[in-house]
Amino acid sequence: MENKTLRLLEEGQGKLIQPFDLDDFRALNRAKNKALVDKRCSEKEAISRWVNEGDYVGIELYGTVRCPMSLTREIIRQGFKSIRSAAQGVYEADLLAAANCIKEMDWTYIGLEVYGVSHNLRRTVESGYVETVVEWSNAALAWRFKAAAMGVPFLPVRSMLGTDTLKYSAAKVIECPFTGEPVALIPALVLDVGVIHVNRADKYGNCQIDGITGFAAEMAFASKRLIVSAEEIVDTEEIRKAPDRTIIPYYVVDAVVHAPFGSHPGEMNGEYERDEEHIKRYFEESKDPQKVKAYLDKYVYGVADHAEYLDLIGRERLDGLRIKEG
Amino acid sequence: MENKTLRLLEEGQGKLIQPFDLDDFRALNRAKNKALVDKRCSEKEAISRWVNEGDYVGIELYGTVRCPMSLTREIIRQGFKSIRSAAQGVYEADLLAAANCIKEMDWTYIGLEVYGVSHNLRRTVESGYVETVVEWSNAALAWRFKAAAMGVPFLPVRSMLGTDTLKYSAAKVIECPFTGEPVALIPALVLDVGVIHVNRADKYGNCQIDGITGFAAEMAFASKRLIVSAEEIVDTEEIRKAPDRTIIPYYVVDAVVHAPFGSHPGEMNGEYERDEEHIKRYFEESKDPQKVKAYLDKYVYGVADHAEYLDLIGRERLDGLRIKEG
Amino acid sequence: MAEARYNGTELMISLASRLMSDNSTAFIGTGVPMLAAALAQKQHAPNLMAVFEFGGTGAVLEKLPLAVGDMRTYNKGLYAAGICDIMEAAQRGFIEYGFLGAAQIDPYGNLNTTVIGEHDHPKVRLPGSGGGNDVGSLCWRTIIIMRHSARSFVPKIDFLTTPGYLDGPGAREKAGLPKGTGPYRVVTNLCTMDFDEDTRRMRLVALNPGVSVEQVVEATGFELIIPAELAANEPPSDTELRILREEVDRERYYI
Amino acid sequence: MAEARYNGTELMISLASRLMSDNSTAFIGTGVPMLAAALAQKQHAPNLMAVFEFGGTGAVLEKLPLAVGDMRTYNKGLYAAGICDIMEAAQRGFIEYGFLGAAQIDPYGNLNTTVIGEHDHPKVRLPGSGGGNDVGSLCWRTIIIMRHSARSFVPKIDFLTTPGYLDGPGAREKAGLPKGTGPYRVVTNLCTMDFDEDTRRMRLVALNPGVSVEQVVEATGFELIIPAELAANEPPSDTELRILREEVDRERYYI
Repeated sequence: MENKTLRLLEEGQGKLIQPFDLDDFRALNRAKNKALVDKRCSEKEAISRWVNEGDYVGIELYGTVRCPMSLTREIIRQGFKSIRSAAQGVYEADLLAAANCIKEMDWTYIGLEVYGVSHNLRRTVESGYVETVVEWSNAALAWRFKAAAMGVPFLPVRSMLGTDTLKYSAAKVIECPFTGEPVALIPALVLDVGVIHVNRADKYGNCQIDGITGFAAEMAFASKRLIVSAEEIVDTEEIRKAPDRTIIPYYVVDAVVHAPFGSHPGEMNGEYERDEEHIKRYFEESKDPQKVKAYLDKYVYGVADHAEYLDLIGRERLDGLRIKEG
Repeated sequence: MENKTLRLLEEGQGKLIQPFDLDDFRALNRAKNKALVDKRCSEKEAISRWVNEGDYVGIELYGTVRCPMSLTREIIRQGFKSIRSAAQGVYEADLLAAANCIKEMDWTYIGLEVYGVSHNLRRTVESGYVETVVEWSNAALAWRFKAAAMGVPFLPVRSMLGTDTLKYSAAKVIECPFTGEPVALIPALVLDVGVIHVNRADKYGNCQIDGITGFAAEMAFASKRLIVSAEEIVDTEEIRKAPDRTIIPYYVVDAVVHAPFGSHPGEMNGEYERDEEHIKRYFEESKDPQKVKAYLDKYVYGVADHAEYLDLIGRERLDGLRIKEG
Repeated sequence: MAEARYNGTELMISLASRLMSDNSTAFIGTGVPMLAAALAQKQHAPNLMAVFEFGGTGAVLEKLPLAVGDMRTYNKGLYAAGICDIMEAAQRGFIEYGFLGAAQIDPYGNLNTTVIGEHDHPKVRLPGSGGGNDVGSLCWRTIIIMRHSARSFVPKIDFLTTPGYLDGPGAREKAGLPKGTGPYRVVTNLCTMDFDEDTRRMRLVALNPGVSVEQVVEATGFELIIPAELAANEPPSDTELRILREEVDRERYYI
Repeated sequence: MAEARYNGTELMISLASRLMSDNSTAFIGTGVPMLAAALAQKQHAPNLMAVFEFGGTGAVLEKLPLAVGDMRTYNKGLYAAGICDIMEAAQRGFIEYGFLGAAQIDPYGNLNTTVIGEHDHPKVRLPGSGGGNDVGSLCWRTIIIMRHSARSFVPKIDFLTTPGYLDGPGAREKAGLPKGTGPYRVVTNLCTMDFDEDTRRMRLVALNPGVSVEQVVEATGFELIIPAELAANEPPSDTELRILREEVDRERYYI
C-alpha cells in the first residue's frame, strides 16, 4: 500500500538490558520436552544446571511474600557476580545486592516497605558496582513479562507517559494508529531464567498457588528456563482433580525443588507468617556492611543447603510461624 | 524529538463496527457503584434494563458449553432486530440469526461443529439481512476483548498476517519499533453489553467458574454493562473463603440472574451434559425456515420466562442430563 | 480404491494420527483431528499433549469431545485455562501440530473457510476462520485434512482465510508470521502430500492403497509436483480400526 | 503546632482518611495510606473498596498489612488476582483514589522517588517508581502525603518519577495520560493543598491546628497560591485516635 507512516513520538534512552528475539524464544519453547518427566532436584542442582554467569534472572515475589529464598540463597552461595535482573523485590534483591551478585538492573522498586530504604541497594548502586540501572514502573515491568508471555514484541500502556521514568527506560511512545493519541509501548522481557516459589507442585512441575498470584504466570511464561520451588510436592492426581487450579503448567518448567519454608524469612500464603524478628534484625544490621557480611557468612555461606539453613533457624521457631487454622 | 516515524504497512478495510473511546469507558467504569448491593433480577428485567436496540452485545461461551441461553432467549423474546454482535458462538448465534436479531457482526466462526454449517447464519448473511460482516480469527477476537480489558487501544499479534482475513478485518499492520518486523495490531473491542453464564455467583456479582474459563474474564472486563446468569446463587461468605476462585469481581457486574440449567440445551462444566437429542433435532430442523419458526414459537416466544421453558423441556428430562458424581 | 474393510474417513484419521510423534503437542479442533489425536494417544503417542482451543490441556481423551470447549477437553487435564492462554502458548511456540480443513486449498496450502464468491455478496457463506487462521499462523507444523477433489484443490482460492506458504518461499516471514512455520502435510482420501522446499508448492508424497497417480492428478485442480519416487500409505490396521470404532468414536459421530 | 494529644503522622492519617468517600475504591500502598484506608473503613466509609497492588481486592482490613502482597491484603477478600489484573483495572478507570509519597515534589505535583542528583551517578539512590508512576498515571484522584519542608517542596525536582500535572494545564492529556486524572490533594503535617484549575499549581486549602500561613510558606520551596479564604483542618478526634492506636496499628509500625 502507499507509504503511510505513524509518528514515533519519544524513545526512552535507557538500555534494553535483555534484547529479545521472539522466534528464538519460540524455538527454545518448541525444544522443551513435553513428556511428563520427573524434574525434582535440589537447590544446588537446579541453580548450577540452569543458571549461568551473566544470565538475566527474574525472581517472582511481592514484598516478602512467596519468595523463592532457598533458591536465592543458593544463587549467592554459588558466587554469581554479574547477574542481570529485574528488581521488583524487597528482601531478596537486598540480599543479592549485599553479596554483589548484580551488575545490571531493570529497576522499579527496591525498598523494605515498612522498614524504609534498602541500604545494600543504595551502596551497590551509589558505589557504581551496579553498572546499569534502567527505570520502569511496577506495572510496566509486570506488563513486560506479560508481553513475553503473550509472545508479542511489546504491549501498549497508558502509564509512564510524560515522565523521566519513561525517559530513562527503554520504552517508546507512538501515535496510536486507532485513536491518534500518544501511547507508550513497552518491550517484551524474555528472561533467561525465572525463579518462582509456589504452594504446591507435582514432580512434573504443574503448580498451584493459593491467594494472590502476583506475576507468577506472566514470569513463568516469559522464561526461557524456569525453576520452581514448592512448599509441598503433591501427587499428579491432585493436579488432575482440579486442573483449573494450575497456575503454571508442567511443560514450561525445567526444575522442581521441594523447599518447605522456602520463603523464610518471608511468608507463604496461608501457610506461615513472615519471621518479623529475623527481618527486622537483618534490616537493622544492613546499615553496617560488616554486619551484612556476618549475616551472609552465617545464613548463606555458612550452611551447605536449605536443610542446614532450616536447622540453623530452628525447627521449633519455624513451627511457631505456622498459621493456626481459622 | 526529531520527526521519527514508523511504517504503517497495511490497513484492513473492514468496518470498525464498535468504535471505542477508552476515556469514555474509564468514565463509565468510574461511575459504577462500588458498594455491595443486591443485583439479583429476572432475565426479563436484566435484558429490558441493560440492553438497548442497536447495542453491541457480546455473548460468552464456547461451542455449546456454559451458554447464557436463558438470557439469549430473552433477547429474542423482547424482539430486538438490530443487535450488533461478535459471532464466536454456535447454537446461540444460530438462534439469534434465526430470529433476525442481528444486523452487524464481527465474525470468527459460526458453525455447529460436529453437525456442520449453520443454516440460519447462511440464510441471514446470504440474504443480506446482516448488513456488515467483519472477519477475525478466534484468537484475534478474544485478544480484542483482552485489549479492552487491559484498558489499552490495541494489542499486537502474530496471527492474521498475510491473509484476506486481515484484509477484511479492521486490524492494521505496522513495522515493530523494537524488532523492525511486521506485526498486526488489533483494536480494542469495548462491548455495550456482555452476557456471561457462570457456575455460581453471590448476589453482588462475584462469580466463580469451574473448569476452563474461555474468555469470560476478558469479556467481563471489556463490557460497559455486564449481565451474568448463574446456575447457583451462593452466600458471599463462600466467595470470601476462596477469593482466588473469583473470576469476575462484583464491581464490574450490573445484573445477576439466577438461571438453573441456564445453558440448556448446552452443557455446564461439571453440572450437566448437553441435550444431544434436542440439539440434533434443532439442527436437523434448522434446514427448513418454517421448522425454525415453529421451534422459536414453541421454545422462545411460546414461553413467558426461563421457568416456563424448563417446564416445557421437562424437569425429569433435565435431571437426566445431570452429571452423576465421579 | 479402498476396499470395504474401512472407509475414507477412517483412512484419513489413521494417516493423520501416524504423523504425530510422541512427547509432542497438538492443537486439536473438532472433528477428525480429535479422533486422530485420540487414536495416536492410544497407539504410538501416549505422551502426546492434546491442547484444546478454549483452554483444556493435557486431558486424557477417554471419551470423544464433541466441541472444543467440551468438558472432555479438560477431563482429568493438567491445566484448564482460557482461550487467550492457549493461543498465547501457541504464539510462544509451544504447539507443534495443528490440524486444518477447508472448502478450498491452493498450491501453496493457503485455505479458504470463509466464503465462496465475493466476500460482501457471497454465493456461499462458510463458517469463517475460527481458530484456523491462528493455528495456521502460530503452530509449527499444520496438517491439512481434506477430501480430494478438483473443486476444492484449486489454483486460486476465493478467499485466503488461513495462511499456507502465501505466494511462495519466504512469504510467511516477510508477512511477519513466525519463522519456520507452515503447512507440513496434506492428508486426503487419495494420498499424502507435502510442500517442495524450493517452490513451497504442493508435492505428492505417498499414495493411499489402490490409488493411482492419475486419479490424484485428476482430482487436483492445479499442477501437482510428482516426484520420481512415491511411498505407499499403509491402510488402517485392524487394531487402529478396532480402537477407532470401539473406543474413540463409539457413537459414530464422524466415522 | 500540634499539641501532644496526637503526633504529625496521626494527624496526616486522619486527614487523608477523611478525603475518601464511601462506596468508592482506593489503591492502597504500604504505610500511611493503609492506615488511612483502614481508619476510613472503620469510620465513614465501610464500603470503601481497598485494592492492593499485587492482587488483593475487597479485603476486610482487620489487621494492618505490612506489605502490599501481605496475606492480610486479601484476607476474606472478594477477589485475589495478580498485579496485572489490578493495574489493568486502574487503567480501565476503576480506581478512584491513589496515595503517593515522595522525596521531592514540585508546584505541579510531580514527584521524585528515584534519585537525588544525576540519574547515572546519583548522590542518593531512592527506592524508585514502584507502583507510584502507575498510580499517578491511572487513578482518578491521587492524594499525596508528605512531611512539609523546603527541602522536599522544591521548584524543580531532580527526577520526574511520577506525573503530577507535568508543566501545567492540558499537559497530562497531551502526553497521552487518561483524561480527568491527576493530583487531588497534598496532605502534610502543616496543611492540606490542592491544585488551581487554571494554572495547575499547588494552592493552600486548609491549615492544620495551630499552623500559620507563614509557617507553610517558609516550609515550601516554591511560590504557593494562597487564597483569600482558608479552611481549618479539624484535629484527629478521640475516636479516630483510639481506632488508630488500638485497632489499626496496635504494633505501632507507623504511628
